[in-house]
Amino acid sequence: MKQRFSAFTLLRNGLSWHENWQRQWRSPDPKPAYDVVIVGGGGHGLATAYYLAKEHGITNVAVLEKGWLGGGNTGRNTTIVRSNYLWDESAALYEHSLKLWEGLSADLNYNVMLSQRGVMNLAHNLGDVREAQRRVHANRLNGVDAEWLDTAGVKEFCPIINTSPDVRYPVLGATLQRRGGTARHDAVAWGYARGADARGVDIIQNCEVTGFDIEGGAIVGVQTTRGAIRTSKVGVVAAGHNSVLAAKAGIRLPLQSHPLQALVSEPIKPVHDCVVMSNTVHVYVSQSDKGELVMGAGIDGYNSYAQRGSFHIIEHQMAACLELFPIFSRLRMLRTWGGIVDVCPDASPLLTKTPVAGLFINGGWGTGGFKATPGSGHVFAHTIARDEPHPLAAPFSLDRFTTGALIDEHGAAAVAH
Amino acid sequence: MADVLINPVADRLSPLELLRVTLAAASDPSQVAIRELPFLCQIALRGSPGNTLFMAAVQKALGLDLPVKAGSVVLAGSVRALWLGPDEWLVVAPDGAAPALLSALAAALEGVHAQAVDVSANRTVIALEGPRAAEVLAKGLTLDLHPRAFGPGRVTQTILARAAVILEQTGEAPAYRLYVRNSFATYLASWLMDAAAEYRLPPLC
Amino acid sequence: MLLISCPHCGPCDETEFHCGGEAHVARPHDPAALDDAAWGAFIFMRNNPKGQFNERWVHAAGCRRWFNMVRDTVTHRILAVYPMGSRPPAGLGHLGAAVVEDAQ
Amino acid sequence: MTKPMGSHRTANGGRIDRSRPLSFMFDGVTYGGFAGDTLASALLANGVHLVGRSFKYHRPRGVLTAGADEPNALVQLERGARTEPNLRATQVELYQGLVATSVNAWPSLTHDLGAVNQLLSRFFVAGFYYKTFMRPKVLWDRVYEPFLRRMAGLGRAPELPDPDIYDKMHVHCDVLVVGAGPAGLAAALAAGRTGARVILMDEQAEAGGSLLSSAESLDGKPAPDWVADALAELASLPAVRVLQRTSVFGYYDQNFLCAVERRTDHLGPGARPGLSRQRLWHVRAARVVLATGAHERPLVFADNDRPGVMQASAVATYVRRFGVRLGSRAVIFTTNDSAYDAVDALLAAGIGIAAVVDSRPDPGPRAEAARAAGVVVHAGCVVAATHGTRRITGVEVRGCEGGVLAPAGLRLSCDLLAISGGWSPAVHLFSQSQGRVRWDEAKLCFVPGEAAQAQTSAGACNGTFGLGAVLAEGLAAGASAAHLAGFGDGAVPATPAVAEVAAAPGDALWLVPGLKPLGRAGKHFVDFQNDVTAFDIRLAAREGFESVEHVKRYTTNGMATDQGKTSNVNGLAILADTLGRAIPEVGTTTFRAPYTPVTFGVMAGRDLGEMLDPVRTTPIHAWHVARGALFEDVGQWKRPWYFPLAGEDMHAAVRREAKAVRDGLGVLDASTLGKIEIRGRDAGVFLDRIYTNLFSKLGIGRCRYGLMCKEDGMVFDDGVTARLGPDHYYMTTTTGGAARVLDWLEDYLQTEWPDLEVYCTSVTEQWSTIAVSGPRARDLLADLAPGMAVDPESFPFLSMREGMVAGLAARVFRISFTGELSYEINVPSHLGLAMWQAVMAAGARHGITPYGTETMHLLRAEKGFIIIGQETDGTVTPLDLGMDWIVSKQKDFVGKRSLTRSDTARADRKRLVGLLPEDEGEVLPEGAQLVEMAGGTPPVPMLGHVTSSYWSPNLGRSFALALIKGGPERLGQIVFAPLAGGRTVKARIVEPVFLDREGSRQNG
Ligand SMILES: Cc1cc2nc3c(=O)[nH]c(=O)nc-3n(C[C@H](O)[C@H](O)[C@H](O)COP(=O)(O)OP(=O)(O)OC[C@H]3O[C@@H](n4cnc5c(N)ncnc54)[C@H](O)[C@@H]3O)c2cc1C
Ligand SMILES: NC(=O)c1ccc[n+]([C@@H]2O[C@H](COP(=O)([O-])OP(=O)(O)OC[C@H]3O[C@@H](n4cnc5c(N)ncnc54)[C@H](O)[C@@H]3O)[C@@H](O)[C@H]2O)c1
Ligand SMILES: Cc1cc2nc3c(=O)[nH]c(=O)nc-3n(C[C@H](O)[C@H](O)[C@H](O)COP(=O)(O)O)c2cc1C
Ligand SMILES: [Zn+2]
Repeated sequence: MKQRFSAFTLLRNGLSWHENWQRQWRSPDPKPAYDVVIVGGGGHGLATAYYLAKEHGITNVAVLEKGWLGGGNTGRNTTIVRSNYLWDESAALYEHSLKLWEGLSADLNYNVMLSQRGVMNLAHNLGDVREAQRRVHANRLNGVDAEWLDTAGVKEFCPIINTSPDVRYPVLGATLQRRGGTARHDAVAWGYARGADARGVDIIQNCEVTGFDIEGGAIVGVQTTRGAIRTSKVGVVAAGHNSVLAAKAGIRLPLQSHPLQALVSEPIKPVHDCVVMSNTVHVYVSQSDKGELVMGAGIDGYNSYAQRGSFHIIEHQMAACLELFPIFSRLRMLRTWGGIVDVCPDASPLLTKTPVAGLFINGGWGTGGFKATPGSGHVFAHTIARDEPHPLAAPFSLDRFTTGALIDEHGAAAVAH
Repeated sequence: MADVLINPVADRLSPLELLRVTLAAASDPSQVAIRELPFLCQIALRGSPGNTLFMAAVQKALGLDLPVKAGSVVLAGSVRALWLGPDEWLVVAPDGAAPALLSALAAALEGVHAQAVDVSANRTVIALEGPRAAEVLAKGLTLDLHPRAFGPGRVTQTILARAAVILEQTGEAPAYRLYVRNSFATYLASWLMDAAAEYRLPPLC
Repeated sequence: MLLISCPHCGPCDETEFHCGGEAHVARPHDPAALDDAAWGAFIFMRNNPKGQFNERWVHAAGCRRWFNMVRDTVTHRILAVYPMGSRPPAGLGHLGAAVVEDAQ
Repeated sequence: MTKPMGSHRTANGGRIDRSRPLSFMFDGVTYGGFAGDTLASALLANGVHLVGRSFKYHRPRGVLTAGADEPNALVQLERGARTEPNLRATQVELYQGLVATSVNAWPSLTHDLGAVNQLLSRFFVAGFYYKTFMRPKVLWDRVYEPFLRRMAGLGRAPELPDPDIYDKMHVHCDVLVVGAGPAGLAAALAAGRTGARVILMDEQAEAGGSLLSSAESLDGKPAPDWVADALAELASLPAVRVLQRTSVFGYYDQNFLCAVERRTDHLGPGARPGLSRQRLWHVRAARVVLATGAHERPLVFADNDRPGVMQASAVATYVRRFGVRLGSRAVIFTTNDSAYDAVDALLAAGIGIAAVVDSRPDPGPRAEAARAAGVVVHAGCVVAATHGTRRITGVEVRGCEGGVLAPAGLRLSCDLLAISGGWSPAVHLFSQSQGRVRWDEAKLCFVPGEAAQAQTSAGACNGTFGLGAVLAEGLAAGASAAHLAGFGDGAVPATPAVAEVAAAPGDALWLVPGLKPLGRAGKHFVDFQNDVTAFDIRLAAREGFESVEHVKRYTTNGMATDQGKTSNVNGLAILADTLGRAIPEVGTTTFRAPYTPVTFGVMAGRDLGEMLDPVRTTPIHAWHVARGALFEDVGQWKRPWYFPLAGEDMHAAVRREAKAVRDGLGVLDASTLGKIEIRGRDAGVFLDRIYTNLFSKLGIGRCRYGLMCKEDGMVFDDGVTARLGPDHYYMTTTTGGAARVLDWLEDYLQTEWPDLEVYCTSVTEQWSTIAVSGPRARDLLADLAPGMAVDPESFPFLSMREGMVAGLAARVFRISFTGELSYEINVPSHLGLAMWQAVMAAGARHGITPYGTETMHLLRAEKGFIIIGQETDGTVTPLDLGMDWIVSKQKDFVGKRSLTRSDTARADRKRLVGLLPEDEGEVLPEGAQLVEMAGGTPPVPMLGHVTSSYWSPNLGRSFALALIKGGPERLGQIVFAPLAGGRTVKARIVEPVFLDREGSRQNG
């Protein structure tokens, strides 16, 4: 039985000089065979394993991570959580996720620091306003909380925004999702890892999957840097690297991998108590609980597997940011980094079975999959366990690129988030 | 109702006419000077340099051999041809030259795969001159303007600050011409004045 | 910030260019002859290799010409620049499965 | 309160200018210093050692370093709009009137309430917050999180916009040398002498690096004199440029480096109005020489963070370079030779030395020399504990063998403790360039491995520490870099003569045992700023955080504003030890830009306000402004939105304008439309492939409306194209689509169909386009163009004529976006305003009314004409728009194949229809979603949404366009639009043409 975390255990352990804390997860050697192998120890992969064990009773599961768990995009995103997507299919999936977020700390017994401080998406021209209102209306009918704020409302919600009409792109209003906010990225990975581990899942780090064993069109195992593992079900959840892996199974995916950069400022006392995003001027910014301003930049135009991008992207984004937040000018950038996001042509994810029986893929979350972590893991676990798509996952299958039933969320993804 | 008649020369307004005085005030020939060269004749010319018919026709119409070396300019009298791309040039001549040059080109290019379009009103030209001119440009230009890399007789299409421009060096001093689309001209002129402003301050100790 | 050698203009900053994705993906001659899957693959499926990638770029702010390039997507090193309509230099890059045939 | 000026100075010496006294204020107290001081040196010279409080525990902290690696001495500089948080006092140059305050202390630095955290520190271990505050959620939301947030951060953001300006500069060079210490100066000299373009950048106020505080001599000259000579020579080389106060912070692909130059900060706030305060340099270098030096590592022992504990090299620097008497009695604790430099400096300054505590049992010749000078050296000993609160008062010295303390030792009192745990080469930029570092077991540090770019490391940043070797390496690096860039023959100049000191190897002492088990008494700080202790690292490892990256994130080691310059190596060594692994196996965390923090302002540069993005205007703009137009942003363009008369709101203005067009005459500035000249034998074929409909058969002088799709079959742009000659077309595009469409045409021509003989040239701005529209448009044109036959037979709808209009050669297109009789008059844009004025003058008697985009949108919607980006959103096909008539069955075109995909061919796709709200006064909001039945609980199935919606003065009612599932099959049905506040609007689905279905107005 896992040690429980609480104020009380913290106190007790403090009194015993913290010598009795257990490992949060084991570090087992891979077994020769598992019922399910999850490739990729990011939030989505770990959540998938957690829900496989918790909801479907499948505990003979390995999560194989080529590096350190949570070191992919889970550990390098700007942590924005929201569910106000335009199309029904997306709204249903992301709202499912947000509901899970709301109970996640308690469920995992791990404080993922969900902070529902509200997410505003600014509108700067008449086209933005039209799109924003369309989204608000759609969100409401889909049961997603959404409000439209006029300029004065924006100023009230976020007093440090420059709402002067005389700026290059004045703020004409914003959509607001009050239930949106941020969460502590690392804690999500660690919390799921601990929860999955407690239910018997083997989390195996420094174990790269290098190939798949396929017989008669069905998966029978995976090749890894730590040897072969037999299994009849594999879930590939390797953000950024899904096409590389799929190619090893002979499957082509409609994904392109790009660098997406983010940065933090030096920590300052709280000044910015919500999340602000803007498509037009291309900014998204929040302030973490430690005090850094966390900002995202745009996606670099070229394909890359290096977790870094070009500096001009950041310069561009910063100009836009200062236009909105003039008081940030004398603050300083502390660190920049990049992640590799794989992007689908319609800016919606893949949650899909594949032509190879037993091989499932969860990817293409592009610039916005952190918020989907619980929901994605939840429906993907279902899809793997039952060998049929969860109803919420069904629209996100691979064959939409054949039929044309795309779920075009470019509006939602025009700015990374 | 023929009483509304426009004079096609006198009634023209160049994109930076309204900024003429401001530009002059912001200029200091001992540092950097900025002024508009309005209404230059400009002709966009497309054709294949490998097509001898085309090259010959242009030679006949303009009296010059089009530059085929990337980034070079060929001058013949008052006409200059700027290399913009491997099959693309900008022919520049004094105000008023367009009709004659265009009809000469049209005649010579008859039956040749080519395109000659009057773009005299598509862009305006900003002259930037003075010892600090290159430094002003370096504030917004990723290209190397060092004499080893650029110089008189060289031209390039590029981005200056946030505007697309054709940049031609016309003099050693240095002197440059910036060909910029009309709608970006005010932005670019303001940007240049801003970039040049510090050279009018007393030098930094 | 990449430094890209335009085959015409020479080395210029990345900001002057625009990346057009995978190279050598020719538009099918007779789209009507393709089934939905093959057509879908033509529009949406692109190679996405980790390592050498044959890609198209255009010198958008310069001479406006398209060209091909082999670039390593891990190191960002540029290994070759070659004209539209020609094959990559021997031993460089690998052409994706979507390549129906060369464009020209 | 005023304190006497710098009572803690040496009698003379140092590089401060004692003839230029300055006064400054710290935490409300006024002190004195000298030109040449940093804020840190000036504070120390006033005996101020307590300068800040740590992040988590609010421990009192003093100055630890003399440079960029400072973790403790962070201050808030200045007040008001120019205030700036978290500056390192070690890098702030003193100026007259400087005002600084300490950060993270309340109510004051000496009495800080946050210090209660120290009492709870036993519970506030790494990651404690992940383990608690989970339930109930409301407490987290309302109490815990707000509390944690209040504890957050160090300094404060300004509350006002920044009054200063920032700018950027781009430079190219053959050799960029980063760092102007001995290695960098040598490299710049060697490269500069070849005539290569050399740039030397250094972050300090003056060049020289460690030589500025060195007692060594070069070629018989004191080090600072050698520096002065080197600078003089560099100044004489015309192709060499030296930039001081310039920190290179980022190393990107293909030798692109970024640096920030602080141009005026040292002069004080607002000293140079008009001049940029900081400048961002973009450097593209053929070759790079990194000569960034090394950072001295602190030692990790119990309570190693007391004010008065300082890096040994910083001690030497403050004493020699700044003439500061740091204390009266010093202890030096070291594992290596370099601290003996501090011993020499202290001796020379006459500062008492209680002892040197050297962990090495056999410390070697430098220790012998110190002993010979009368200094007590405790070999094989460590500092096991310290005393003092706001300043160190003493240390416990113990013998230490094999990691075990001797049971007894001695207590030394002191007010200064100089520490040295060895050196970490500043490999930051090297790592950013994608080079891999490797662990050097002899030197006990990470050194650069093979270079990944055209780059060389030289000097201390390369793990080379002896001055002679550093100089030799710098000279070689400079000569070779120049040579590889095409300058010089690569010959290496002779190395200046320096006295070599015999060196003994250093000791690998990563964690000094304390008097009690780790964590039970005293804190062994690893990361001073983030209060990460050795105990935290052990705890993290115990909890399964074994990767160095996990440990970083769980403990926050190395994540503070100094990015772990002093803590990373100690942290990973302690982790390695805990896990029983070798240091290289554990590895480093990733080095990232920036090397030191960079102001946001300088990254934005001048791209602010109006210069954030160019404002594009038409040649007629000034007229619109004078006429009181309001403008709409369309891409970068400012288009007149509407022209209100006095007292009119938008609705009133639009009603008036819209009536005027339908009943009389309106005029619109349509100059922003994209325009492309297309020429060549295959122009028609090309257009057939690009447009959904046929253009090769278009008659000369005729125009046709066309739609373009992307290959996915979704509508991409639209516009009218005219045929001007057999091989000559003129295409118009949407305003926003102009550049996009031209690029796209070029893409197809160059890459897909290079065999087609077609050239395209943009003429968007060559032409000003003035659209006159309304029943009286023909009269107007007749007035303006007496020579032009304007009767319907001579000049029918969808044709174009070239002719004289108001005395100008013009192209006139008879096309219509309003559904009225309309002409678009095109003249060269220099004459656009003149033509506009002529049209206004001639139109006066027809009651001509200028109208803006809002009226244009209304009028076209009455006719059911679409707008790209409003009726379409990238998911709409021509068929969805009901434009089957424009989709050719005969030919292929881009996107055609996609239209028959199973989903794209579905009958119940969302398709364009009209809507008439039941209440004729009710204007549906654009974007409103439509449902089949009012009410219902979410998720409510949606049929579609309103794309355009207006109140029409011409129809005398409201109407809308909408995309509705299976729309055309639902004509006549009622749909509901549920709105905010629970209101629902009822509307009937109708055909999407509301006016003049036959087109007699536009065609007539
Ligand atoms: C800068 C940035 C900002 C972002 N901001 C937001 C935001 O604000 N909100 C939001 O919702 N989303 C955001 N995102 C997107 C979000 O981070 C991702 O969509 C999400 O984290 C993906 O989670 P994941 O678990 O699928 O992927 P990851 O966390 O990347 O996990 C995939 C794992 O697979 C592993 N792997 C890869 N190949 C192999 C192999 N062969 N064998 C074994 N393991 C392998 C990787 O090492 C990695 O750990 C952002 C992304 C970036 C880069
Ligand atoms: N005895 C020892 O163990 C020991 C250890 C370290 C250094 N040293 C001595 O220190 C000297 C090393 O010389 P060096 O030239 O290698 O280093 P240095 O420290 O003398 O000079 C480095 C210079 O680079 C600058 N710099 C660092 N990063 C920068 C950046 N990102 N941008 C701009 N400037 C930057 C620093 O401000 C400094 O001026 C030698 O004299 C050597 O003997 C001795
Ligand atoms: C939300 C968030 C906040 C962060 N805050 C900090 C910070 O305060 N200090 C810091 O050094 N890095 C911070 N980082 C960045 C990490 O140090 C690191 O750069 C990032 O996880 C990517 O990993 P990498 O740089 O090791 O590749 C933060 C990252 C995220 C996603
Ligand atoms: Zn080019």
